[in-house]
Amino acid sequence: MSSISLSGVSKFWGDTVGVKDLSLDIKDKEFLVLLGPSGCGKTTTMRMVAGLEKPSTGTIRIGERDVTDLDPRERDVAMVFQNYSLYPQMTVAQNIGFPLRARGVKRNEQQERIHSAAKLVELSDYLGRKPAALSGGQRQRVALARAIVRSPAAFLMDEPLSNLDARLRISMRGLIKRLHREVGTSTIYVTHDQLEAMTLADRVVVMRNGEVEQIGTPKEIYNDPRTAFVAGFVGSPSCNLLDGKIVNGVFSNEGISLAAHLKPDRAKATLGIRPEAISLADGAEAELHGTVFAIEMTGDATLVTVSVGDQQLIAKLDADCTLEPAHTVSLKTGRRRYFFDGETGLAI
Amino acid sequence: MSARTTYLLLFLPALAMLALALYPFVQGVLTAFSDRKLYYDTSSFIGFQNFIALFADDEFHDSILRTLAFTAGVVFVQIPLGLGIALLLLRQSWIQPILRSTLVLPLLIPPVVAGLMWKTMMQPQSGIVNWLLSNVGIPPQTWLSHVDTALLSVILIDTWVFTPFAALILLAGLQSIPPELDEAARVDGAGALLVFRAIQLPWIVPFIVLVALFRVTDSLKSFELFYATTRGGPLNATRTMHIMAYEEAFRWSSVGKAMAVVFVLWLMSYFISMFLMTKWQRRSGVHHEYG
Amino acid sequence: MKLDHLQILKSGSWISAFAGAALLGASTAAVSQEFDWKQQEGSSVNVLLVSHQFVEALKPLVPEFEEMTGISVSLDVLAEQAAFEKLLADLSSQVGSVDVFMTSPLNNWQYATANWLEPLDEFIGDPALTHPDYDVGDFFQGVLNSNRWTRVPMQGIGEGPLWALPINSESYLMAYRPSVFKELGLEVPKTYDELLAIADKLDTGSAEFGLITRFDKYWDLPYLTFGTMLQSYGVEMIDADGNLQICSDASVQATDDFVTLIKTASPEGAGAFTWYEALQGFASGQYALSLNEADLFAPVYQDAEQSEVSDDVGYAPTPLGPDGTRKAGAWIWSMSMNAASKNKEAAWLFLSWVTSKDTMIATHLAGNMNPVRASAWENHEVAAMVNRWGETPGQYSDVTATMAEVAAVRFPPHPELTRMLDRWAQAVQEVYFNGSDTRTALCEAQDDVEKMFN
Amino acid sequence: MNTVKLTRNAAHALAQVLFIGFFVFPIIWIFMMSLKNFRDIISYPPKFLFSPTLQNYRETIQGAEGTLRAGELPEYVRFLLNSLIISGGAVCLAVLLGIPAAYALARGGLPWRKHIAFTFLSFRFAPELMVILPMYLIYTQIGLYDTYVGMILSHQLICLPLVIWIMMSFFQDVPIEIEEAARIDGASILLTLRAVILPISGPGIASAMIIAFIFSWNNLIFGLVLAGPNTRPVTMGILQAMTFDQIKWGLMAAAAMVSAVPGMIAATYLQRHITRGLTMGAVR
Repeated sequence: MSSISLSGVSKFWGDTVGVKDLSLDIKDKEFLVLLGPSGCGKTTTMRMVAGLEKPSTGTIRIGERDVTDLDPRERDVAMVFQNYSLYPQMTVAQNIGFPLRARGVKRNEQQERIHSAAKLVELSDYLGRKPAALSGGQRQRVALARAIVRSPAAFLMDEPLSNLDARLRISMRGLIKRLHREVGTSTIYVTHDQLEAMTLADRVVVMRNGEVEQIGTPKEIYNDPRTAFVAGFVGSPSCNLLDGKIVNGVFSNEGISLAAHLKPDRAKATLGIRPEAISLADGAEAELHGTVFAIEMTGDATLVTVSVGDQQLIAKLDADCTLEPAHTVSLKTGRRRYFFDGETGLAI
Repeated sequence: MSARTTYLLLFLPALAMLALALYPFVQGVLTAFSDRKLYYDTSSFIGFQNFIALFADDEFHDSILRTLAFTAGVVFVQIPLGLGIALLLLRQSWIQPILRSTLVLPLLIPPVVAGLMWKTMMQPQSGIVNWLLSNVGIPPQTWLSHVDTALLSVILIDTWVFTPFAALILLAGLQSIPPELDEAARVDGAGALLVFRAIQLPWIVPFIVLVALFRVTDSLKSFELFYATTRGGPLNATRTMHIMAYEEAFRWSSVGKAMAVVFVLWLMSYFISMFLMTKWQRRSGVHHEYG
Repeated sequence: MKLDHLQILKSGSWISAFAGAALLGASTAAVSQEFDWKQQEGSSVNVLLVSHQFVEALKPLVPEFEEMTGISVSLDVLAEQAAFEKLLADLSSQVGSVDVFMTSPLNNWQYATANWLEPLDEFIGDPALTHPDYDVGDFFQGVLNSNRWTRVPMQGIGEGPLWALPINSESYLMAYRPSVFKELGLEVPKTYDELLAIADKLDTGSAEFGLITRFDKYWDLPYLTFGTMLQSYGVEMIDADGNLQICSDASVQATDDFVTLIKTASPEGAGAFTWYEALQGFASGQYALSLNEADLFAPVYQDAEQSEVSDDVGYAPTPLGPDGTRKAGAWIWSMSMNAASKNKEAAWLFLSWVTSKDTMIATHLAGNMNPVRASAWENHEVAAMVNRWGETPGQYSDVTATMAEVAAVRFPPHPELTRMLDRWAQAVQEVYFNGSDTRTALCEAQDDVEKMFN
Repeated sequence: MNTVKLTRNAAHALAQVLFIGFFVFPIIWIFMMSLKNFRDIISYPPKFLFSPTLQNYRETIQGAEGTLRAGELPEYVRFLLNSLIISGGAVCLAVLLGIPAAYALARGGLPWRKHIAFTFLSFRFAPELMVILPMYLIYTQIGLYDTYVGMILSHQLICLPLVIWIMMSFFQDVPIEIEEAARIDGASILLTLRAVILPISGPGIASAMIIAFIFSWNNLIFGLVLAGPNTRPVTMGILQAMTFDQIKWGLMAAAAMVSAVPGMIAATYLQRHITRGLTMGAVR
């Protein structure tokens, strides 16, 4: 078990940029999630850590060792793939035991470790089966067991849950969380699902176009997005982003006028408001004015889409809200609102 | 040991094999530039003279044309026929497994033997083929023994020997079509003909090119069937390039000239198959969206 | 009565074809009493043979030789074409993996030019290596001497070193179906004119087709079957003055007549008939006449197991030419020794054993037709076997005897001869298939052949 | 509607009859020939009814009477064994050399990959005549002539390109992630190949082997020139039915029938693989 550090790592394929000048430290026993939309470079980053891709520049260390030029098998990391990547011709036990076999572990020690790994992922009854005879969730558990069986320096997980259905995903999430707590190995986890990131991570790295947007605990990422992109990507429903300008400490646009205390003037600015921070207002409290565009019931709340000027925003209101489309509404925002520079996207 | 080194090491034995094959190959090419006659001890380098003489020789032009005509005939008969057979075998029925195992049989008769057997079956006066035809009222044909029909007859024999090969590849191609594609088309109301034209045919284009690649290269250098049936005759009606080279070398001991002929033949094969290869690689892109 | 053959054969034109035949009998006289067959014990000999009745006859005898000499013999038997291809590969590589092989004068002119053949005279002359009973004078000298050549192109045949020893000979004759001729009320033709006159009637009886003959695109045509016709028309490839005769008037006449015959009396496809079609066609009973075919097809025709005509076949000499002459081609199967052989003494022991009187007779009795040794013809068992053949007893024997008188190799020794004759054959095929003008086609061939001499 | 269906079924039936007629009849005819004596074979009109004889098979397998030497295997049996050794050995060697090479070509990221692969394939279409005489010379000089080793080596010209080409396609079809998983699991390239890739491509290997075997088995020219009496393969054995003046059709047919047996067994047993192998892995 050890820390992992990337410094100045880039990956190019010709003119295409995969990852640009990335520096990152994963502490020992930390669960780090790389979060971002597809093509943001998160998977590439992880593959470079695994050794499946060679960085164009920069160095990668695992513990004290510089592993930049090492083969995957010399790096002592374990990886769980999105599509499981089980060996189809081997039984579950053989699949789990393969890393041990590759390292020349003694036969009876292999058996012992296979059984304890299988027990951890609750697969003890399936050891004799071939992968083709397993369900998706079971296959993913085999892949997990294959990763933990040899106590590697780090776990790498590449969207391991994305092929599972919603319910299974939740229970597997719990399993992964529990495994990490029990085994305590440093883990890099790649996902595009912000909820997975928020629930699993010690720290989240939000990436975009091959660069880091923000690194922080889930709380920091949610509460203090460093950029408009992060604000928009994290949270569900996602954060409303409204265009406008700041003049004399007031953010305004058609139908919008609200105080932006102490913020400098900007000809172009973006306002971020989380839907859950919006509530109905009347009179002087009102900061936004618009008409109801659409209404969706989710059971515990009502999502109301409101047209404000030529923009739209979503408000998460009480379940017993009685609004109808085409009603005019006035809204107020709580304190959880963010201002971003309209050009750079950075928080002001 | 780095991955690159490992791969190179894996590659080495086959490379050694290649070198082993390369030596006689290079010897052969060198001979093409000499005036070597087997029954003289000495031979000298004469540059491109063999080639110049060949290209000035009408018989060589004819043999190139014959070789190409044979190859074209083989490809244009065997691919549609093989495709037809593959479609026939695709249909589910009780007889299908039987048909499919009989399809392999011609591949198991060595071509040289198949050639001899067909020659006797096609014998105009005593062969079974003309006898069978006469029973259904078709007049006897001259088959291999007349200048007008000999090349066509060899193509026919080649078709018997190698169409199964084409049909098996094309059958595999048809079977590789994802069923949902076919089903979707049928749900959309497409008839068998439209399914074939719009779904099956485009899908198996890479397979067709693959068959063409194999059949073209093998037909260009086809030797054993000619050797067993006509040896280039009657007259010069089936004298392909490989047969011409064979006559020069083994009948007349003019190895230099023979090697020049096969060298030209090899170049033709090389460039034609290179052309087909690039076609194949481009066309197989079709599959990637499903891959 | 069988002695007649012997004399005719011995004094026949085999000899006259090759002037200056040298007799070698003298050397065999002075010989030590005890010949040591075991002198090469432990060595081995590789023999390359053409699949032929001779080989079938020889095979069972080989163990005797091995036992007698302690030499192990490896027989490699291949189909004719394959054997010559293989032989060429081996001889040209000069590594000597074949020690002894079957060949013919025509092939040997190429091999001798290349120094691939071992001259045999010294072996024959060495009493330590040749058994006293060998008696080289017992061979028909014309046949034997066709294997001598000085290696100067175009001349010197019958002179110079001996490159091979003959094992059998082949000439040409006509085979016919007596019942068909009787039915049609026709006489078996004695001249090509007579044959031409009845050509269109031959297929009007119970025979489906008129005549069959070998007619493919290679040198065999002007050398063997059609060659026999050409020579009876007075055509030889090169005349006494050394001029090519390929498109002489006589040659044009012979070619025209030949093509007319085929077009009239042979079925379509005749232009591609090899020995295989010729033998099989006549044996199947579909033809009235087989023209200028090999005399050693008779054993097949006579065998009821193999032939539909075993009780309905007669033999006649090949037709006479326009001025009443008859000449015929000849094929002489012989055996030679590879100059690159590493076991020449052992090879010679085998070669001399195969061509010895006793072995030759044993092979003839087992079906090796047309002896080349006088002693074999004198053997009564051999004579009795062939005497039964034909429409009337003795017919086959008489015909072969007649043909032996006129059979000869009448071609100039030259390494490129196969290519020249192939070119000639092509011209005849052009006349048949393309209807080319005979003289033009032949003269073009002659021009091409002329160039090959240089 | 019904008539349409009827016509279509009739068309299919007709197509099947033609198919059988063209592809199967010659085989049946050859088989019948193998049961006839020479006279029945050459007789015209052709005989469909005749009293069958096993003489041709007897002679094929035991050799002509009186030619069998004591303690020696009959000739044709030796040819069969020779071919089994040569073709079997050639295929095994080709697989042994070809699989690592194909794997390196498929996954090694070697520069000029496509060109190297194409060069290998190009040996398939080199006319045999081009190499056969130089090869004979070399073989006789270094003592490979008429040896099993020499024959097996020469058959690499047939087998190796086929094996490499087919196997390459199969290896490319194995999902790359499985291989990556193995590498991360700590397996060396060799272990990955042996324990992961080869078992997955088992059917591909089988079909490559069968196809290479059939092509090797049917080859004539190498056997004609490079094999001597000790290693003569079965194709040359079948041709021994050709004498200088006649072809012993019955013997040839019987020999051809016997020689097809090993291929028939292999092909029937592994027919699914043959189909897949012929497509060189293009079937996904």
